[in-house]
Amino acid sequence: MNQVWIAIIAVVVAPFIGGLLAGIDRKLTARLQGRYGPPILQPFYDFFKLLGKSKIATNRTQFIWLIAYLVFMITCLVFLVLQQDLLLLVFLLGFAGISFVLAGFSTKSPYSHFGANRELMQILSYEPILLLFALAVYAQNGSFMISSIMENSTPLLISLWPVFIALVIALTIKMRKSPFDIATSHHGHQELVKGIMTEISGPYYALVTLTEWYELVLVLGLIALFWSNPLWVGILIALGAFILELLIDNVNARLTGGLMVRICWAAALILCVLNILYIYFMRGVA
Amino acid sequence: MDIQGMLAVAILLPVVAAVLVFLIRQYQLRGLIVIVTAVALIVNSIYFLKLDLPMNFTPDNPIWGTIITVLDYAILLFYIYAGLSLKNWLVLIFALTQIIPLAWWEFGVGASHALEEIKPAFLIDNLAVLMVLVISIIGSLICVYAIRYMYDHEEHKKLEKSRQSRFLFWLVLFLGAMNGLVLADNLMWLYFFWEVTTLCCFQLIAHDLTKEAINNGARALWMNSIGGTAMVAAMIYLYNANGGNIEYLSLSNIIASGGVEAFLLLPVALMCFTGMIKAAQMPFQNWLLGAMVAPTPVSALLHSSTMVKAGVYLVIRLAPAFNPVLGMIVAVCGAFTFFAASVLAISQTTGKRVLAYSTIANLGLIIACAGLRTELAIAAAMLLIIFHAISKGLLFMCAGTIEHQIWSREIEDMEGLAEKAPLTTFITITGMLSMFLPPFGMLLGKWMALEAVYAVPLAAILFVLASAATMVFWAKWLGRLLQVTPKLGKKIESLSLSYSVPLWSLFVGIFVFGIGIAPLYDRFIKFAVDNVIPIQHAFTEGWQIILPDAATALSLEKGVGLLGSYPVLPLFIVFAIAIVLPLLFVKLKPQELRPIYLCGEHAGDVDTDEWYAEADNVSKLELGGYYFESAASEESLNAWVYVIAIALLVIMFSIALGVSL
Amino acid sequence: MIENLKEISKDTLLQEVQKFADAKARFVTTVCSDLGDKLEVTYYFNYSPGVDMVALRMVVGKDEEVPSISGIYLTAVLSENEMFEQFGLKVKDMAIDFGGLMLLGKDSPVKPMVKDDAAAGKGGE
Amino acid sequence: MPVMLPTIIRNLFGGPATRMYPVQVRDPFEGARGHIEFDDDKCILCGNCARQCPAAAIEINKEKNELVFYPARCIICFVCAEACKKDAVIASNKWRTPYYTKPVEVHVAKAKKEKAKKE
Amino acid sequence: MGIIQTSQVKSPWILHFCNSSCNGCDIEVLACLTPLYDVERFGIVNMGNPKHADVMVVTGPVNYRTARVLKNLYNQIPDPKMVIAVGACASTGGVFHNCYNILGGVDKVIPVDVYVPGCAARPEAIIDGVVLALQKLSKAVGVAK
Amino acid sequence: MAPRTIAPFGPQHPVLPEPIQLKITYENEKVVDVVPALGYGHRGIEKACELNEYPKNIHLCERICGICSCMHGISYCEVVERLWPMEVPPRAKYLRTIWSEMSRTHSHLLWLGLLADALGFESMFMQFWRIREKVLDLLEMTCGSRVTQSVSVVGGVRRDIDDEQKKICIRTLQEVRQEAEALINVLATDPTVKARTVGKGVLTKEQAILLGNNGPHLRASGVKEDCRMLGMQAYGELGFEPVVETDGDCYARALVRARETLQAIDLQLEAFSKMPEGEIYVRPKGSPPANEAVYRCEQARGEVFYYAKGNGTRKLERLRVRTPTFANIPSLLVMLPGSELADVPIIVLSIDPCISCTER
Repeated sequence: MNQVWIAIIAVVVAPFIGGLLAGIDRKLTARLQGRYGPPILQPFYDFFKLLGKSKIATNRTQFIWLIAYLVFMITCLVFLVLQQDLLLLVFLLGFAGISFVLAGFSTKSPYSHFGANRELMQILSYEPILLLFALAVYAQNGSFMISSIMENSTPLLISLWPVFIALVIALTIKMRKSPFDIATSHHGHQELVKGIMTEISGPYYALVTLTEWYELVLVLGLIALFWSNPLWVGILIALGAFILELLIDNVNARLTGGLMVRICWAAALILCVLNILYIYFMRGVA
Repeated sequence: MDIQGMLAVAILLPVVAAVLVFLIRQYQLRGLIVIVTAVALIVNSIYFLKLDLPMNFTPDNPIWGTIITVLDYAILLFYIYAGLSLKNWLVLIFALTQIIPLAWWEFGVGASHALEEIKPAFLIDNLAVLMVLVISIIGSLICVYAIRYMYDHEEHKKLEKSRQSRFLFWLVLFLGAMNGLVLADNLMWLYFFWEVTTLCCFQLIAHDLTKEAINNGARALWMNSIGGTAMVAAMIYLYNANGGNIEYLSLSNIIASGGVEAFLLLPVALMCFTGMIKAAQMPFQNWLLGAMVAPTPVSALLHSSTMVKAGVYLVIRLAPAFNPVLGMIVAVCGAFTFFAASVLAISQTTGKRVLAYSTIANLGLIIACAGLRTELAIAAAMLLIIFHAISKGLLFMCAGTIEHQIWSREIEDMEGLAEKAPLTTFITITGMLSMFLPPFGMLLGKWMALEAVYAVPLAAILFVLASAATMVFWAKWLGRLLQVTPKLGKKIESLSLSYSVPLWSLFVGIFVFGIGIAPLYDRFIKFAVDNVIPIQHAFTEGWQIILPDAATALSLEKGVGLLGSYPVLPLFIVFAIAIVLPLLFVKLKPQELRPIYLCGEHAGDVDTDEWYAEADNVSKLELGGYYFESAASEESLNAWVYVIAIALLVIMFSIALGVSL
Repeated sequence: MIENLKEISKDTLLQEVQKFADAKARFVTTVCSDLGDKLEVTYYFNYSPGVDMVALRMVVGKDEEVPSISGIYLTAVLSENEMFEQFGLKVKDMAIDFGGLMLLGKDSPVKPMVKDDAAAGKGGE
Repeated sequence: MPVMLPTIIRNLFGGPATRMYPVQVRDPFEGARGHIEFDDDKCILCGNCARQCPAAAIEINKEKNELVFYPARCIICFVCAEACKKDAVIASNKWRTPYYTKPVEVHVAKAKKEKAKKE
Repeated sequence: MGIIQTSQVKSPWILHFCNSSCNGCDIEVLACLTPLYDVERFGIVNMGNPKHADVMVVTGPVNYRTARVLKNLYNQIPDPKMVIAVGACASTGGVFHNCYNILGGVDKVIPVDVYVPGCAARPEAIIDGVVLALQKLSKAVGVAK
Repeated sequence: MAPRTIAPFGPQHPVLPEPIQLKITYENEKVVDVVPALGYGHRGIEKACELNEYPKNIHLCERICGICSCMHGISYCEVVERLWPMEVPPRAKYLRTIWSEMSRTHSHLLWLGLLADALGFESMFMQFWRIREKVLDLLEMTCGSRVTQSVSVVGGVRRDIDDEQKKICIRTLQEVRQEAEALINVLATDPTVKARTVGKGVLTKEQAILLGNNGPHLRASGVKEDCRMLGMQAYGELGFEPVVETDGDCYARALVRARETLQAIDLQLEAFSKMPEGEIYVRPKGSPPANEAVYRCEQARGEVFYYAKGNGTRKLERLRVRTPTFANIPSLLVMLPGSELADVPIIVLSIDPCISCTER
């Protein structure tokens, strides 16, 4: 019963945190660019405004995938707060990502189509990093359960800092920040118009926004796992990573998809693999 | 029914039915025979569960041994004939490398007499029954599907002379051979059934008699003949190195040795190699890709759900006889195939080739699991065999149905199928989702494999990269099907019963097995795992899959309780909320429709995909898929793939040789 | 006054233009103007690098067809299309033919730059 | 590698460059071209402004003694102000505020009337 | 006013479309986004996609070809929507009143809610225009509820 | 052959502030074919110029393009002055030069910002436009308007710059130069920017000349050609040397424009120091005589070509304007095929397209 309450609270609170973070993101980005910036609550205004817009659509299937995107993202979050299997969480996150891609594909619109293909490239880029993160956690803890991380008194960051760096790269993709904001862009002018989101409008756009908030909280939650005892340090680290992303966003131009895949696979392979092998051999020696 | 009768139904009934089908040229009657056989096989296979497993059986009459020997040589002689008539020297060479040593061994050395004494002929344990179930149920459904498929196929080709009887003959015959193969314990018999499946495979691939079909059939033939040669070599070695003793010419005895007998490692490696060729592992993937020219039921039956499974079946069977190093190298081989095939699948433009690569990849995953040889890994392998057979059988049938609706296999031509054939598309999409996403069984298997794979870090990394690539090629294809212009009021197409019964059966199967996997595992699959490796842990808890931490290869000091958990029911509930409910309840009003965004220049109403281009000409929107030719094409990657795969095989054999000699 | 002006006929046009292409001169533009009963077409070239401009001028009848120089200078294609739709000057074998709808829409006035055509202000409120 | 970093850090701590319009309004420059107004008292309806206006924003109606000005058409070139011999066109440096409907200003030329009366 | 109505006024997303404009107003519209004016203070974001827009900012006079595009884009914007015509040309055709390929102001094709005068319209005037449009919007949604 | 995608790019597209359509054929994301569709910005200004009396046309010509507006006005005035021919006072020449260069500064800063935006480098976009506002302030102070300057008239200029304003100008320009230099340094050295621009849209010297390119686009391909070398206005008296790069890719084009920005500021400062006192306007006598004249001037985007034909009345017989982009657009047909979709905006921007110029 306790667990059910935790899950419900997490599902209810997460969008507020996510929206607030998105607001901070916009405000801080504006300040970094020498602008005054929108109010912190701006993402919520946007969200409610979108809810009030009239529905227009090009396709019904698109909505089904968008709902799937949201539901699976919430499931991932529930998995995180209930301290379930990390590997399965990553696979579920994969389903969420694929749903979003399919939402983009399910209309015959060129920019949506380009965006979906690029989103696929993004999945191809960050998926190995997340999976290797799970494997690295297993290498360290001997279990894929998030609960084992929480119980472990030594923070993961000490032995898994290369994986942490790789995960920050994945976070850049997940937060859709420069240099990897190739599939849809939150602001600025892009060759893809709005990528996957091009044909998504009104209340369904609000749905995507909501999902992105959940996603943000989820990914930051994953980063917080790196210092789970005490958790507040982990949360601080996650916030630090969040701010780091904003800085990265503002000092880089957007790269192309091909470069992104190459950088991510190199990062995943070099950083994560070396880290895992190191732990593996250290255990072998001991 | 006693065991003898059941075996007869499983193996001989298809043979008899095949002959009948060949003789009867009347469409309805022929179909009826196939359906009756299918029902008999399914019922019979379920009866196997009631047996007191494991049990042995050897036919009393020695005539069976003689018949098999005679047919063996007949098949090999046919290969020689085929090689000569097709002027395909590879076929000829590898037929000769089988027949000459075999004849020399049986008659030159004079082992033929001793060989008749090998007992038992059949070993019926849970693993074998599991395979029989897969073959009989899914195989039979595909045979039913083939009745109508071949009719349409020939209608479309406008053949003067119907060759459906011949086709169904080989298809039904194959079921018997396959059942024999998985049940056989006597290596000689195993070898015979093995050759029959190869023969069926050749005949079916070459069925259309086009040049390409014959060439690809021949390729399948000679590649599998290499496997046959390896098996012959293994048998001769087992006989000779053991001083003319037939003890190790029985699978159960090899396995029972548990990898301790050093000299056994080479024949085990050889047979493993045979299995890997049958499972089209890199570098032998080409025969399976070529096999895609065959009519789709062939691909569904032979090249995804059953025959190629014989290869992985053999590897799993032999897993206990590996030593740890061989196990590791087999795991890496499998993992490499998984990775390379997944990446190559991204650049494929033909639907069936994607399915073929996906099959190769998944077989690689299963073989890798067999190589890992932990309880968890073997359990994963079993689950993967079952779920892969269901999902891939379904997908191939879907591919066939789609082909008969649009008369093309190209993924590009499947654009907007969701509108032209919503029902087929719906089933296809479900099948595809079940291949790579939670909560379905394939993912459960992959998840277990990943949790088990840590013992071999190299394989783990390949798994991870392959998983990412898998998502990409499936999603691309899915996207293609879904890509439609805005329109309301689709009309649902009607499928003939011969199509829809197998399709819906497997469709339901995905969900039934997916949801009920925990009880199923507990009641049945667990014992099949036990046939390979002794089970020590319960992986289930009610409807859930729970992995205790001791189930890993890596023993850690810390007792953290759980390795992982997979809440099956909650995930299916999530799936229902995420997909099924919206599918039922999300509606769209016509007035909410708007044309797609074409930079403000769309021409026409809401369902338009045209726009005004230069000089006010109306131009049609075309959307081609991405195939990443520059990065993932066969041309650019094949050289690497072959080098690495061959290197891995060389390492495998050097290890086996080093240990054995 | 236009400096470096050379009068030519439409038959020698391609020949003359080819000379510029051989000398690596840069095509600047064409100017067409309506002389009432005839059209005056002037081609401007620039010797690069440098700033010396040379002009070729020919006078053609309104229904005469002139050869296209877009085979030599691709960039002339826009000017030639423009002359066609604004003055009705027929240009043969243009590399890209917009069919008189490059700048003008389907409903726009036809041959708006011709003098006798009163294509005065349609705009405004 | 992050060459841009010093700039954005400076931006962060240097405060925004934003001019908080409409709370803070900077006065336009002295000579800025804002909008034009008509001094009805001085206008004699000579029509210089209307003739020279490139956008045809001014119409003269001699019969009604009116000068009709369409602000929405005005391109603020101030040619009229320069052309007016009587200084009846007043050049202002304040920009005109937006509107829901396009206004039409009708100016009755008083100077002209008086002139007419005198005659 | 409910939360949705409040939000509608606080988060106008812009679709900027340039007809046959001379660019003058376009760069001024863009200049509004930059640090000095920073219209994101009001939640204004330039979306570049009609399906996400609330406010359509149109510059330049309409010619025969852009009329079609303008109408198409307008129809793709979900309700409630506002149209702002920026500059003299967008309002009436302005200096191009006697050009042969010009139809006139934006209101010849789609209904316009707010006109911003100027040539080119100053950023301040454009901000004023958006504020005016939002006032109208808030009245409209207020009446509707 | 890989599957093809054929889709429109424009007329309404976030990376294109102006309406032009490119019908692009892609394989994957690689561009294989481009067909441009124009006509979205066509108004018919050349015809309207024949209908108006010639002084009115200044305002019409200035609105051919809002960004190049100042130099369009000056070019029109100069070509009409050549019909008589007549000479303008030296101070007017200097003032015209100063305003030309000032508008070049603002135009280049605008372009650099747009490039940064197309690269997804939003913070840099903001910084460039922040600096640009200072230049716009100067324009507003001296000309009266931020965008359409309307200072040039046939026979001279309408406004003078007094000493007070001159001081402010010089001070602000120095500030701008300093800030721009820092930003341009970022643009030139940032690895992500280089990754996106180096080697993209390459045009060799020969290709560039044959395609009739001009302006910074041509100079980036290594051709030393600049209409300011003709020495019109006051350029003959200023130390002027064209900026040339040799690589011919987008990076080179960015560098040419970046260096020209700084050069333009230097030219203004020099012109301020050399500017003579005196008259700024002489009234032209009568109407333009029956004569023709050609005038070429280096705008921010390249060489603009004005042709005017008078007939002795208050109206012109014919006015022809060939704008720089009009000649640069065909080079897109050569540069785009073979590039990636992601590079399309950068390559399109690299010619600094001005559609309203092109179509008039």
